[in-house]
Amino acid sequence: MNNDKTDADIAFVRALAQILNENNLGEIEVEREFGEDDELKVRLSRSAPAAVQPAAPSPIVSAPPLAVSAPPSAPFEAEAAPAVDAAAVPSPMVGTVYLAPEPNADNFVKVGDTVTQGQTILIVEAMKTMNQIPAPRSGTITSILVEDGEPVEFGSPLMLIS
Amino acid sequence: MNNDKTDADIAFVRALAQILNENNLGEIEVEREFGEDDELKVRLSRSAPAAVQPAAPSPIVSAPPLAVSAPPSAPFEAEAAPAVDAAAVPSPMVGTVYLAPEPNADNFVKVGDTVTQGQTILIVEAMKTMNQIPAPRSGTITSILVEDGEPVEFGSPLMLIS
Amino acid sequence: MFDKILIANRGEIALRIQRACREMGIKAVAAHSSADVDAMHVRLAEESVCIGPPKAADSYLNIPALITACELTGAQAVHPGYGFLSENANFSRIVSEHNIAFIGPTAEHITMMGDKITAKDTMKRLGVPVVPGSDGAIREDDEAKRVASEIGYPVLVKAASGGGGRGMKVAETEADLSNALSTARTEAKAGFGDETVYLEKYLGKPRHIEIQIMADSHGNVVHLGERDCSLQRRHQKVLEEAPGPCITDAERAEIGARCANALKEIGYLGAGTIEFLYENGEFYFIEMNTRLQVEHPVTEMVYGVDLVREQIRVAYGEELSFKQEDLVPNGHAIECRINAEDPHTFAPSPGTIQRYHPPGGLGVRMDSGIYAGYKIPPYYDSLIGKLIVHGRDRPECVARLRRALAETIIDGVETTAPLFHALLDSPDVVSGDYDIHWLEHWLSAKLPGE
Amino acid sequence: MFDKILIANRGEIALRIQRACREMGIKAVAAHSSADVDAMHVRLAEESVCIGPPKAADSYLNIPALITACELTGAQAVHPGYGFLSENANFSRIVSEHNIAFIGPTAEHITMMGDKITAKDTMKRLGVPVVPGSDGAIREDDEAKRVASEIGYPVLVKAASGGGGRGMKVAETEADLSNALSTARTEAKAGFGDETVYLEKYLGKPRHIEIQIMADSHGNVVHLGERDCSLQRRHQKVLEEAPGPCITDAERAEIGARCANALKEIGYLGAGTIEFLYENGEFYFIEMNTRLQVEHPVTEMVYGVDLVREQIRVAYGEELSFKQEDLVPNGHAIECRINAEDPHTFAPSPGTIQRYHPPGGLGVRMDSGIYAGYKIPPYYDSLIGKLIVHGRDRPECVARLRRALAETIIDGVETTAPLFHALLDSPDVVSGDYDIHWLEHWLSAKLPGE
Repeated sequence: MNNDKTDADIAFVRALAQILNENNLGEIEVEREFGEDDELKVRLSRSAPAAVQPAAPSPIVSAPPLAVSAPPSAPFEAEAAPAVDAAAVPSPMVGTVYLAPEPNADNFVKVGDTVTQGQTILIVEAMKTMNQIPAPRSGTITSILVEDGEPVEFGSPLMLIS
Repeated sequence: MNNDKTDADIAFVRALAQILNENNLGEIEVEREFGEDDELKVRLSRSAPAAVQPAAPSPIVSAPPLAVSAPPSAPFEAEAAPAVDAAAVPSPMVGTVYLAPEPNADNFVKVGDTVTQGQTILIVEAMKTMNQIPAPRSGTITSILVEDGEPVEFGSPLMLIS
Repeated sequence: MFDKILIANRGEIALRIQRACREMGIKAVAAHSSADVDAMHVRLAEESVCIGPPKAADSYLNIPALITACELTGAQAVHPGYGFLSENANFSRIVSEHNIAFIGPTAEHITMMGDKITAKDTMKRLGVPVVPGSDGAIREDDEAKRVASEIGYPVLVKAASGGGGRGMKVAETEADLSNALSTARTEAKAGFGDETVYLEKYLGKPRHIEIQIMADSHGNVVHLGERDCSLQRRHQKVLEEAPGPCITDAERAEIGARCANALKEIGYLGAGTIEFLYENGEFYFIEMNTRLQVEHPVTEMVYGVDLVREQIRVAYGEELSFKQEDLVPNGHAIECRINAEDPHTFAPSPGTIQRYHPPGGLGVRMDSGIYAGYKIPPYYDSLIGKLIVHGRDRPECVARLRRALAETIIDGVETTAPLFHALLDSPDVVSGDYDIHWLEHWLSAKLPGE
Repeated sequence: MFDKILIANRGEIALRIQRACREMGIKAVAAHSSADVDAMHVRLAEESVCIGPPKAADSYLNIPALITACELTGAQAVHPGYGFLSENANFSRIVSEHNIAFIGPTAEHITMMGDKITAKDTMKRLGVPVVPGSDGAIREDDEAKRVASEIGYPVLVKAASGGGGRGMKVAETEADLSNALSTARTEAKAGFGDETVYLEKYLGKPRHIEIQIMADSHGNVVHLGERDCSLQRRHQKVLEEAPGPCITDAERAEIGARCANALKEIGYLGAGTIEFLYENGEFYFIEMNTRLQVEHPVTEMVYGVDLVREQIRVAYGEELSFKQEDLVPNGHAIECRINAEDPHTFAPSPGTIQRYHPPGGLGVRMDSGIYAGYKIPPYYDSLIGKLIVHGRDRPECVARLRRALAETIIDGVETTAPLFHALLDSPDVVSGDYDIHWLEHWLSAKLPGE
């Protein structure tokens, strides 16, 4: 495989996608062969002109006065997004984060620290119980995503360990 | 497999993913072969993953006992489909078709006849009024799609004139 | 009962009628234009007939095509819905002449109420209150004073040949009257070449209150209370509610009985609505609609009845399924007319519905013929749905309406749904304190640029 | 009133509770598992908290997580819905200990009614009818005859150690009794090594009738009549209706008052349902559910009240918004439970909803959290919607239900909607003539291959 070919293919597919959209088509199918007979088969279909976006509903598109689509400062919304990062350590429970073992003590870890698997990196308090959260793997703390005393949901990313 | 190849493939897939997203597609399918004949097959589709068919609703997909999706012998349903044929002469009104000027008389036209524009080809009766329907253009009657005494909707194809 | 009814209408009301037919075990024929092939009521129909091209004049207003469709399908009755041919006396007459039942009043009653002057005279004779005024032209100031003191101030001096506000002067008290008369005469003379003026009671901040009547052919005529439809824009109702926020039980009983008695006297049949202006506890007849109204669901919610079912029953010759004493209003209902229009400019917004998710749950009713993928044809009016909400009282109803609006999703076209969000933020709407001018004022205050 | 309530549930009931909160102006926190991020009530929520992974044991049953979520969000009350922790006395107690209001009864009452023997003894003591029988083992035939003639034939001879039908014999008349006793003893001896038997009233074709109770903390306890939930499959209710087709006004008043009095005596708080078997005009207590029921909407439709709103009111310490004399049943309501299941095999059918178009119009209510594009998670039960229909009487209700079902579109997964189409073609269902065994018999007759 050479790169020119790949680039050409990408350009070809991109052009098709543009045709698809500009003409409000539902489907384009192409079969091509550059060999002896230089074949090309094309199928265009409009079967899905009004392609309905299957995303979840957002109430009344034209920004209703009731702020439902954009939750008003819901305390947990912000953290949800980066949870996909593979380096992230997700919170194993809903609770309140403490970065140090006790008030005025040093934090368990700071950015740049090397941690070993099993080492406590912070505490999540739930129902007056202090749950020591261990590092799920060894590595270097590249980011601490929560602040001391901050509430976290189940699954919220706490730190990044590279 | 060598790494260049892998990287190139990754780049290729990444580019496809980008096209997919940028163009709001539901699917891209590519088959490629760089061998002898240098094949390529591409299929782009906008019918998003959970592609909602924008066709009109048919009640409860799993065949409800109440025959709603399949209207029970609705007298006008059958004729609706072929109306798209360019050769078709659509009925200009709802009514009852008569192929002959009066009972026991010969039909206005029969298949194979050559007609000239404006020549009466049949009658559509509505509210006791006999409406003579003229040929919209000159040509040959290739098909008569209605029977004498049959009800027709507005737009129902009556005959084909080639 | 009828075996088969032809629905000579489209949109949500065609679906509404079809639903009633289905629940009564009656086959319903959807008579539709070629633009409405994909309408929900056509797709759900056991039987449908394309009666003409998109243009209403050639389809929904095409009497020969509709009669032919009845004959071909064997429909024994026609329901005209609202709009289109529903108040066309000729249609009622022709339908009847073809031995098909017209689900509505006789041609005679449609004609009577279709003419504003005949309607007003008839109602006055039958004891329904009308706007009081001089019985004709006023020539002398003394005569004007006498009439004005009879009907009560403020009074309106109107040019007999006038229109559009010109030659109209308000006299708040007797002191203003001479001046108002002479100014009006001068303006009338200048504007229309005719200085004749007459007097009418002036209503500054009236509400639009209408009384729902149902009558059968056995002499039973009942009223189903009032609807307040004061929230209007360019004489189009936008939001309707029942009971009227300012109407007392005694007022309802009194005006309801007057209306029912009047229609009983003329032998009226079916559904009818008598519209009034209402101010300071007094009702003033405007006009009568001899058909089902768009806003009939608010009455249905409050009285727990199906008005379309009753229309069909009485058209067949059956008795109404309720008596006046059965009709006790329960709770409160509000209807929002959701139009495919820009909520700010009210420009029509036809197009394809991409997503549609109506609100659900307790006390919420959606009457709409749209669905995801439905293309709104550009040929007809822009009403695409009616959201009707019921609660045990007005505050509960308003809270539920807010909740239901917040759940509603209609994507792909602009709709007036956001207008109702905004209206429900207005203290006047929340308290029910509005008149027929309120909405126009509010809109112009909201959009000073318009 | 509460400022904020945490909803410790999912699916349609979470949305139901959220709707009530929104209409009351209360903020509702959606506590959800990571599998329910896209649930409608989570998306509509002003505030949401992910409390754990998909597995219910780690999320919806995770008491520490729920308490923590309350504390972090400042929720002053928890609504447990039905299922999950709704009848968990421990949860009620812990919630209360954290000074959070539990929207439901006290731990004491949950415990009392959670134990079948205690519940039965309590109800008997409080004057609620239970299945009559011998107070213990029956040794002599004479004793059996005496007891049997007291409770009335037919009677059931049951092995004390038995189960699953073995060691159970019916005696239709006194002539059968000796034989039934000896056969039961022999089977019991052979099957369980214990020939002890006892007697119970035999119910051959009972109906499942349940009484809805609401109680506040001011001593007001009312009943909202009955629901007939006899159409069951594997002890799961499938279709519920109110009023019960076979219950008279006098029966309703009598059993309703007994239930209300019983719960008043123990100082019960909130919503509760007392379930009975019903045969030949007699009620026999089965169990009490100390929570909101799935089928509560049929009661809401018939009585015109919002039971969730009342639950919240009384949990806050307010009085019920109605008295017994206000509660007059109006018309008829039926609920169909629409499950994401194969309508023939009842195998679960999770997946993605491709199209969703709920029915609309007069008298139709859909309680559902699904939407087009929603992926039904495979971790929880298969209920995806409840279609509730109201009519002025049972025939109108049935006709409307047929109409509404025919309009309903749920594509992408199999649902039990077609089952209801078929049920409404059954003369027994149409006439209301069924008992708790009817549906299983009908299903096995319909599918002899199963």
